[in-house]
Amino acid sequence: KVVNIGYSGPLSGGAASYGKDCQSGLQMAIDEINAAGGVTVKGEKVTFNLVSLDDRYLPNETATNVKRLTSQGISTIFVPHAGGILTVQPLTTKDPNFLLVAYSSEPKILEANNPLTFMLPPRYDNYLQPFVKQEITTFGKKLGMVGTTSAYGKAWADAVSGEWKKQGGTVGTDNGVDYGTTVDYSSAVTKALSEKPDVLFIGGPSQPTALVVKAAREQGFKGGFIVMDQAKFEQMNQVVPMSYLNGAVGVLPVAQFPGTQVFVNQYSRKYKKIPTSEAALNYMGVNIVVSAMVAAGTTDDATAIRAKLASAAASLPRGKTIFKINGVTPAGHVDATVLAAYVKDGAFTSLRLPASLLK
Amino acid sequence: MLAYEDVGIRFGGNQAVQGVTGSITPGIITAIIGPNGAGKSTFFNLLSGFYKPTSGRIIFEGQDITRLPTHEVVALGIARTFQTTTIYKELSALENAVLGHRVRTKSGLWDALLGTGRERREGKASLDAAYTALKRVGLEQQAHVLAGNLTQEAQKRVSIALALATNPKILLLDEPAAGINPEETVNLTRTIRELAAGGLTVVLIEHKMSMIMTLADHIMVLHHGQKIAEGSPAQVSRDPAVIEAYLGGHAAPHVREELKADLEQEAARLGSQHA
Amino acid sequence: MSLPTPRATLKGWPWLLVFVLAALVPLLVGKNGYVYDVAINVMIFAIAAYGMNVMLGYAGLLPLAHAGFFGIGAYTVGILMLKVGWSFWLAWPIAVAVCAVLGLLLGLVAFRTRDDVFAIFTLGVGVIITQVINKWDALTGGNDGLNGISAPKLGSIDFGKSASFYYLALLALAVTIFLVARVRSSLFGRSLIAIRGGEDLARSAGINVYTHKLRVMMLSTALAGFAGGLYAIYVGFLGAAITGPVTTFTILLYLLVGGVGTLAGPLLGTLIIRVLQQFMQGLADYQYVVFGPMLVLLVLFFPAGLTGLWARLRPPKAPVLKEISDAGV
Amino acid sequence: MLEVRNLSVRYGAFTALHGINMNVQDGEIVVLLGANGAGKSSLFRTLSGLQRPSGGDAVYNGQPITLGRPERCVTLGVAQCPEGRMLFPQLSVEKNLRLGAYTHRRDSAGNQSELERMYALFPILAEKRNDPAGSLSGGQQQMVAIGRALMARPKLLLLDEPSLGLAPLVVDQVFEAVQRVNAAGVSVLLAEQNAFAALGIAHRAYVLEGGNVTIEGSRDELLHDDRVRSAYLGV
Amino acid sequence: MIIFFQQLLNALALGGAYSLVALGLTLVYGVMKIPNFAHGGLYMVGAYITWALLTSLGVPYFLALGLSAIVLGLLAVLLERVVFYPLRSAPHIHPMIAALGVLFFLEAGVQLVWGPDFKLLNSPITGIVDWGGVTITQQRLLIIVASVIIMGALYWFLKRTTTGATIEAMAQNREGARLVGIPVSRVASLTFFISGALAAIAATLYAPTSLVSPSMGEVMNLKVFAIIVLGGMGSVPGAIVGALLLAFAETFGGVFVGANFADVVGFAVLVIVLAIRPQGLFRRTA
Ligand SMILES: Nc1ncnc2c1ncn2[C@@H]1O[C@H](COP(=O)(O)OP(=O)(O)OP(=O)(O)O)[C@@H](O)[C@H]1O
Ligand SMILES: Nc1ncnc2c1ncn2[C@@H]1O[C@H](COP(=O)(O)OP(=O)(O)OP(=O)(O)O)[C@@H](O)[C@H]1O
Ligand SMILES: CC(C)C[C@H](N)C(=O)O
Ligand SMILES: [Mg+2]
Ligand SMILES: [Mg+2]
Repeated sequence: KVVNIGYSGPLSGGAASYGKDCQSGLQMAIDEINAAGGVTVKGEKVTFNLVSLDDRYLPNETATNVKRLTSQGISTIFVPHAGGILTVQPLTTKDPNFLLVAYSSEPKILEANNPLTFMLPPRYDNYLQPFVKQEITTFGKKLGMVGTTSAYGKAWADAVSGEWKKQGGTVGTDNGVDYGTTVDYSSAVTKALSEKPDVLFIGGPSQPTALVVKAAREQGFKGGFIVMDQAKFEQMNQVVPMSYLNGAVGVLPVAQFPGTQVFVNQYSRKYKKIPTSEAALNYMGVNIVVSAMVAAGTTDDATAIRAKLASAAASLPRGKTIFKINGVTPAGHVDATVLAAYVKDGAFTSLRLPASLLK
Repeated sequence: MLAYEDVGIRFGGNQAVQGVTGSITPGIITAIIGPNGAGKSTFFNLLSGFYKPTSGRIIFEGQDITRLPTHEVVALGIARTFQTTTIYKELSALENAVLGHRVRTKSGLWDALLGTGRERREGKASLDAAYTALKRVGLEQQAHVLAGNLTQEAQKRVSIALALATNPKILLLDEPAAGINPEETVNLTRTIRELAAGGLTVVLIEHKMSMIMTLADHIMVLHHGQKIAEGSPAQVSRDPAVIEAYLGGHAAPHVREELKADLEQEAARLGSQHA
Repeated sequence: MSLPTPRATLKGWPWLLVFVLAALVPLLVGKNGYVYDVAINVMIFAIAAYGMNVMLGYAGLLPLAHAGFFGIGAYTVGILMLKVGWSFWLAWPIAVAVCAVLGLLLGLVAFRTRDDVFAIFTLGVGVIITQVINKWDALTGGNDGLNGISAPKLGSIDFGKSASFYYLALLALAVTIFLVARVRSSLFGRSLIAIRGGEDLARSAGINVYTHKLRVMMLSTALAGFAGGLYAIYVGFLGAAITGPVTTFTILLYLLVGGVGTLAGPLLGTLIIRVLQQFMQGLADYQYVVFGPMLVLLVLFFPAGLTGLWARLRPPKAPVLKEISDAGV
Repeated sequence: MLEVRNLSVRYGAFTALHGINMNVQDGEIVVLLGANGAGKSSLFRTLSGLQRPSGGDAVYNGQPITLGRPERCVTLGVAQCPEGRMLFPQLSVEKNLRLGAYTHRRDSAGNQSELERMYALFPILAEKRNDPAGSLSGGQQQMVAIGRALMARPKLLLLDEPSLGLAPLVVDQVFEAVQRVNAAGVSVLLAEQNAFAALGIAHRAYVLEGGNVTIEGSRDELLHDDRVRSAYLGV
Repeated sequence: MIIFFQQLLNALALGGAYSLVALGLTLVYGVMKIPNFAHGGLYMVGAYITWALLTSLGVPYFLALGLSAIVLGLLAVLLERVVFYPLRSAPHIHPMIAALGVLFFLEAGVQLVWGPDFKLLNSPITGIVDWGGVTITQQRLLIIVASVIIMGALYWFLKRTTTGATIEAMAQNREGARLVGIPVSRVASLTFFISGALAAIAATLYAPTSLVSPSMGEVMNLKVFAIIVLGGMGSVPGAIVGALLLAFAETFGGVFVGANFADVVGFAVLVIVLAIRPQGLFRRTA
C-alpha cells in the first residue's frame, strides 16, 4: 500500500529556496524508507509518496492546498511557514482530520493548543539568553539592530532587545529592513553603525543576512553579531568568508552537531548542497511520524498517530536521528537539545544552552 | 449671444490666438477662415472650454464662461465637432448620438444600480433625442450601423449628430467638409443650411471656399492668431489683406459667382431628387 | 417618432441557468471540501475581477491598487470582527463603504494623471497600501497578520460549513453580476464607455469625465472590498501578501483571459485560470514554465479573451442598440 | 514607368480594388479621381508597400514594388505622402523632414540642400523647424508630410489628397510645387477630391469607382466628360 | 557628517544600479510603448548567464560582461520577434500580460535549470576605498562611473544619431517610419537588443554587491517601473533622475523615518511627485 504524505510550501517565487530545502528533507526521508522496503503497519507493507503543492508562501493558497490534500485522503501534511500553519490549524480537527506538521519556530503555533499540530523546530526564545550573554561579555554593552521586518524577525528583535537590556546593555534605534525586498543593505548598516554599536543583531534568510555582514565589515565594523535562527551559518559562509563571521553567535550548523555526519554526507551526495536544519528537521519529522504510524497501527487516524509521536520520537533509531531528541511535549513540540554556535577564529565552537531554559 | 473680449492663448512661446474681440450673431451662419495655423481650431477650443485662454473673457448669454469646464459649457448650449473626424467608431451611429444627449440627463451610478424610474425615463428621452439628431443630419437609415463602417462623409454627419443631440444653441463645426468629395460637400452644405434655418446658430471653419461663399452669412478672418477682417462674404473676399494672406487667386469674383451658381443649381437638383 | 420596437430581451436567461446549475453543484459534490474551496475562491476573486472590469473594461482605466482595496475590505472586516467584536453582517457593509470612500479619495488625486501614468500611480498606491498594512502592527497585526476570523452564523445556518459558504459566495456573486449588468446598460455605464473611447470627445458630448471616473472608481473599490470581506471570513487568516501587486496582476490576468469589458469575462477567466492552476500543480516545477508561455499564446491568439473567442465563433451580428428602457439583466 | 497590373486588394471579406490596370509614364502627372471609399488610398498604400495586394502586382521600372516592403519602394524611388500624414508628432519638424531622407542618410550635404528647398517651398516650416510636428496646425502638418516625401528625392511621387485641409492659397502653392517637382523630372500620381485644381495640372487622369477604373483619358478628355463634370467637378 | 557622506555614496551607488536597469526599460517602454514586465526577468537571466560563464567556463569577468550583454541582447530580440512584434497593434495591456507570462517563464525556467538557491557572482574588483571613514567598495564606484557613461552614451545615441532618431520615429508612428524607408523590424530588434544588453550589464555590475536568485528580477521590476514613470516615460534623463530620486528617497528616507519604511518612502515619493506633476518630471505636456 502506498500512503501519501502532503506538503504545501513555497516552491516558486522568492521563498522557493526555503521551500525546496524543506521539501528535500521530506523527500530524502521517504526515499530511504521506501528503499528499505517500507514499513509494516498493522501487518500491511506500506511505502510512502510525497505530494507537494506550491503555495507561494500565501496562507490562502496553503488552505486550498490543504483542502485538496485532505480531499485526496491525505492525513499528514507538512507546512513550513507560520502564516500557512496558523491559517490551516483550525482545519485540522474539522472533518476530515489531519496531522499538521509545522516547521516554524513561532511560539504562537503552540499557544493555539491545537491537538493535531506537531511542531518541529525549537522555539526561538531558547536562544536569547545564551546569545546575549556571549556577545555582551565578549564585545560590550551596545547593541545595534538590523534585523528583518518579517513578523518573525520583529518578534525576535523585540525579544533580543529585551534580553539585552535585562543583561545590562543598551539598545540602539531599530534599523530593521525587509530582507525580501531590500536591494542594498548599505544604508541601513551605515545608519546602525553611526551609533557605534559593539554588537549587531541581524538575521533573515541566510544569504541576505550574509550581505548585511558584508556591508558591515566593508564599512569597518569590528564587533560581533547576534544572528537570528532563520539564518544558517553554513549558508552565510558561502557568501562571505568565515573571517567576516568571527564573533558571531547563531544556530550551530547541522554538520557541527555530533552524530550528523552520515546524514550530511548522504544529503550532500543526493542534493549537491549542504543540509541545513530545514532539511534535517523535516527529515526527522517524517521518520517520527512514520514510526508513530507503525506504533499506532494506522496511517490515517491523525489522533492516534499524534498520540504515539512522543514514544516514536524517543525511540527513533540512531540512524534516523540527527539532533538528539528527548521526545515530544504534550503540546506537540519536539523536545530536542538546542545547540548554538559561536564563531571564533574562523571556527565554530558550540554553545550549549542551559537545560533550565528548555521548555 | 456668444461674446469674446480680447481672448488670447499662448503655448510656450507661441501666441496662437491673440486679442480677438467680437461676438457671434444668433441665428446665422458665421464662417471662420484663415491660413493654416492661423488659430482657428484653437479659437474653437477656447470657445468650447477645451482650452483656457491666457487672456480675455468669453461671455455666453450674459454668463462668464471663460473658466468653465467643457462639459458645463456644453450644458449651457455650445456644441462642437473636431477637425479630424472624432466619433466612437466602435459604436453605432445611434449610440453615438445617445451619448451626445448625456449632458441633458442626470441619472448617475445610483440610478444605474437601483434601476430607478429616472434612469428609464431618461433612457427613453436619450433615444428620442438621438433619433431626432440623426434625422436632422439625414442618417436615420444608418442608425444601427457601426460608425466606423460608415463613409467618411457619413462619419462627419455622425459627429454633427452627436453634437446636435446635446441640444445646443450654438454649433461649432471644424472643417466639416474636409476630405469629402464635391458631390457630398453639396449635400453637407444643404444639411448645414437646414440646421441654421431651424434656428440653430452655426459657426464653421472651412477651407473650401465654394462652400463658405454659398453658406456663410458672416465671415471672420484670422491670421497669426489675430482677427484681420470681418464682414459679409462679399466684403471679406474683396479685402486686400484677406486676399493677400489667404485667398490668393480664389478671391476673383467671377470664379466665386460661377461656383456659387453651380453649387446652388446642384443643390436644387439634389434637393428635388431627395424630396 | 419611429422608435424601434423594444426587442423582447432574453439576455438574462443564460445567467439564470448558470446560477441555477451552480446552486445545484453541492448536490453533486457532497462533502468534497476541495471542490467547494476552489469554487468559493473562484467566486470571491471573480467578484474582485468584476470590480476591476468596471474600471478597465468600461472606463478604460487600469487600477493597479485593486488588491490593495481587496485587502482594505478584508482587513476592515477582520479588524472590526476581531478587535471591535462586531458581527460580520455589520462589518461587511462597513468595509464596502470604507473602500468606496477611500477609492473616492484616491480618485481625487489619481485622476490628475492619465493612461499609463494612472496605472503606475495606482500601482504605487497599491504598494503603499500593502506596506502600511504590513507595518501598522497595532491595527493589522503587521507581518503576523490577523488570525482567527471566524465565519458568521445566520440563524441556524453556519457559514463555517463549506456548503453554506458556497451559497453565500454564490449569492454575493449573483448580486455583483446583476449590479454590474445594470451599470453596463445604464446611461452612466454608456458614458464610461464613451470615456474609454476618447476623453476629449466625451467632454465635448458634455460628459463630466471627472465625476464619472470618481464614481466608477468608488464602484470598483467597493466591489474589491465586497470580495475582500468575504475572503476574510472564508480564509480566516489575513496577511499583507494577498493585498499586493501580485494579487492585482493575478486578477488582471483573470480579466484578460475571460475578456475585458464583457459581462461573462471576469467569471469565466477566474474560473478557467484558477482551475487550470490547480491542474498545473501536478506539473510541479514545470508549472510556471508552462503557464507563462500559455499566457503569451493566449494574448497572441485570443486577444479578446475567451468570451472573444465565443463571439468569434458565432456569426457576426449587426450591432443593435440594446434598449435602454429595459436596463437590467 | 509605373505599371499596375490587375491589382486587387482585399480587407477580409471586403474587396477594395478589383483588379485594376493603370500606368504612370516617366515625367507625367497622373490624377486619380474618386469618391470617398473608391479605393484611392488602398491603391496608394499598396504601391508604397504598406499593404500587400491580394492579386496582381505593380512594377516600377521593371522592379516589383508590391511586396509589402516599403523600404524597398523608397529605395527604388517611389515615395508617398500618405493620407493621415503619419508624421512623428513628438519629433521636431526638421527631424521629420530629415527622416524623410532616411534612404539618403549618407549624403548629408545633399540632404541639407534638399532641406533648404523644402523651407523655401513652405517658409512657415522654417519658422517652426524646432517645434514638435504634433503641435502644428492641421495644414502645417500636411506641408511637413509633403516635404517629408519629397526629401526622399523620389522619381515617382505618390500624393494622397495633399490638399486636404489646406488653405486655398496653400493649395495653389502645393499644386505649383507639384508642377515644379514634376518639371524637375519626377512623375507624380495624385489622388484628389479637388478635381478642378488637380486636373488643371494633370497630363492624364483615371477615375476610380467602387474599386474599378471606370474612366481614363487625357486631361482634356476628362474635363469634357459629362460624368466627370457632374460627379467630380460639380458642374 | 561622515554618516551623511557615507549615505550619499550609498545612494549614488544604488541610484546608479537602478538607473542602469531603468534605462533599458525606459527605452522599450517610452520609445516602443511596451510595458515590458519581462525586463526584470532579463535582468535576472543576465545575472545568471554571467554567473554561469564565470563559474562553469571560467571566463574572465569583463569578458563575461560583454558576452552576457550579447546573449541577453539576442534573447531580448527573440522576445520582440516572437511575442511583442505580433502584438504591435494590440491594445496596451496585451503586451503587458504577455510580458508577465515571459517573466513567469524566465523565472521558473531559471529555477528549473539552476535551482532556487542564491548564487554568488564574484567580481575581480574587490577593493574598498576609504576616504576618512567614508568607505565604498570599488565595485560600487564602478557602478556609479559606468552608469554615468552609459547614460551619456545612450542620450547621445538617441538624440544625435540617425539610428537613434529612427528608434524614436518608429515609436511615434510605425507606418510613417516604414513609409520613409526605415526598416522597422530591424529598428525594433535593435531597441530590444540595447535594452537586453543594458539589463545584462546592469546585472553583471550590480550582482557582485548582492545575490543572484530567480526572484531578483521581481524586486527590481516594481522599482524600475516606478523610476521611469517618476522621470517621465521614455525620457533618458528622466530615468536617471528618477533612479537617483528613488535611491535618495530610500536611503535618506530610511534615515529619517526608519529603515523599516524605506520601501514606503520610495513609493510615497512616486505618488507625491505624480500628484504634483502628473506627466512625470521630464516629460513634456502633450
Ligand atoms: N496644444 C498645442 N500646443 C502647442 N501649440 C499649439 C497647440 N495647438 C495649436 N498650437 C499652435 O497654434 C497655432 C494655431 O493652430 P490651430 O490648430 O488653431 O490652426 P488652424 O487655424 O486650425 O489651422 P488649420 O487650418 O491648418 O487647421 C499653430 O501654430 C499650432 O502649432
Ligand atoms: N484596413 C481596412 N480594413 C477594412 N476595410 C478597409 C480598410 N481600409 C480601407 N477599407 C475600405 O476599403 C474601401 C476603400 O478605401 P480607401 O481608403 O482606399 O478609399 P479612398 O478612395 O481613399 O477614400 P477617401 O476619399 O475617403 O480617402 C472603403 O470602403 C474602406 O472602408
Ligand atoms: C526560522 C523558520 C523556521 C521560520 C519560518 N520561516 C516561518 O515562517 O515561520
Ligand atoms: Mg484647424
Ligand atoms: Mg483615401
